[in-house]
Amino acid sequence: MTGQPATLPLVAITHEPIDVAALIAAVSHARVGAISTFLGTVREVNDHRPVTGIDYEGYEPMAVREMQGIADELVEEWPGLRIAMIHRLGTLQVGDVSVAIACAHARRAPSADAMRRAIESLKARVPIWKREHYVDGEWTWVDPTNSAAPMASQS
Amino acid sequence: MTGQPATLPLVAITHEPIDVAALIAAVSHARVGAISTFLGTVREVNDHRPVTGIDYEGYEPMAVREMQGIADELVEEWPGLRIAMIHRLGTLQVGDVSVAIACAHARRAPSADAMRRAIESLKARVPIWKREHYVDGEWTWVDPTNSAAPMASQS
Amino acid sequence: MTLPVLLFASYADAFGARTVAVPVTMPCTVADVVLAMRSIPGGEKLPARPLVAVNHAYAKPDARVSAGDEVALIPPVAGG
Amino acid sequence: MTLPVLLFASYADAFGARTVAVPVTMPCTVADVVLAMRSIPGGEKLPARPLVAVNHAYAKPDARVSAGDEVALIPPVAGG
Repeated sequence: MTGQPATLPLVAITHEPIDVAALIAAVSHARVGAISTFLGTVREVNDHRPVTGIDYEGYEPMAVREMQGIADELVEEWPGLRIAMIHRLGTLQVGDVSVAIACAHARRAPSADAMRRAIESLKARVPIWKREHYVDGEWTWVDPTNSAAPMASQS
Repeated sequence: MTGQPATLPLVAITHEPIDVAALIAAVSHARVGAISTFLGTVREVNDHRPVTGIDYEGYEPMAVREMQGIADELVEEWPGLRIAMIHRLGTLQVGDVSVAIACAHARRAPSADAMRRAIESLKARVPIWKREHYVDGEWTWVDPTNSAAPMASQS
Repeated sequence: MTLPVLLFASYADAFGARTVAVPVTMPCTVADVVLAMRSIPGGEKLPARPLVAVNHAYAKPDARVSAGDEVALIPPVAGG
Repeated sequence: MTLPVLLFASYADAFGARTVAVPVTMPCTVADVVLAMRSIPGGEKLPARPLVAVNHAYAKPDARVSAGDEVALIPPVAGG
């Protein structure tokens, strides 16, 4: 932050609930005609198992660096793109927002395409992990590369 | 509304500022893992002409019916989709939100794809029109089918 | 009889009215309504095939129009 | 010397620690670090080619590791 309402790209890791309205406000601008926003939320069921909550863990300095890299790549592809992305860590409950991405542009196609690319890139390379807790007391570190047989699981 | 917080699909025309947070809340649910939101905002420049404001006019009962039709088609294509779409009419200033669409689903691809389809369909067939007012006092009914030479223009 | 046809945006400007009374013989088609509107002052500004809605739904040129139907001309839409 | 390597999530569980001291001869490569870790209790649970970060950036197996570098093993990511 340098005195303006928000320095963009805005990337952040937080341990508090995400303020979606503030994220949208950060990318809003008189030159913007479209704002596409993605919110990831904790579901009550994953892979048919009832989930009671999720612990998100991150390698914070690297996560911020990767998110910044993603944002820079998107701005390079779509000049004028205004992007904000924030990921929450810690223990989240069902319904909580874990990640929020807002992409604003003069036109809707770049806004929507950048938003989609941002969440796909974040899921592919930002060093964040989640441990799902189930109703039966078991928990698993989610491994998207091997969803049929989680790598680590214990009761 | 039938006693629940929101009956979905939620489609509406409003003459007041759009409450984006309420729209997102309407589609939120414990079974939802992804919420994609699109906001259309009034830009200060369109086709290189400085814009001072926009009057949105709609054929309201038909606009609601078309929006309902779009929502129903999207739910049919992506079962479980939770969708809310609202368009504002009246005189808007630069930066104001003219349309908001929120699409929630268990998974992010249907959420994002439905959001994109919703705004494209809305722009293609919902009977709403906009008259742009320019700095020089002129105004034009925007005609997306003929953006190089607007059909009606007068000072 | 005359059929009231709703007008919006640039079409309302063209006819200088939000509704125009169109002389038609019932029953008729959407195409008949549009044709009759071309003889009304402002009708010369209509495009070759303007969109028409009957009872809040887009209707094809050969769609039937009956007394009591709500008919509207739909200029190129520009929502969003 | 020993190089401290940061661990997270399932890898931290495998080694029972958030950091493990890995015996290596400097200078070495990322692959050397991973190989040395396989001899440490818990190392047998590592996949064939675990991702490694050096100074907060993904690094290839042949990337050089120097004293003072921040090295971390990166389990399959699952953000979002």
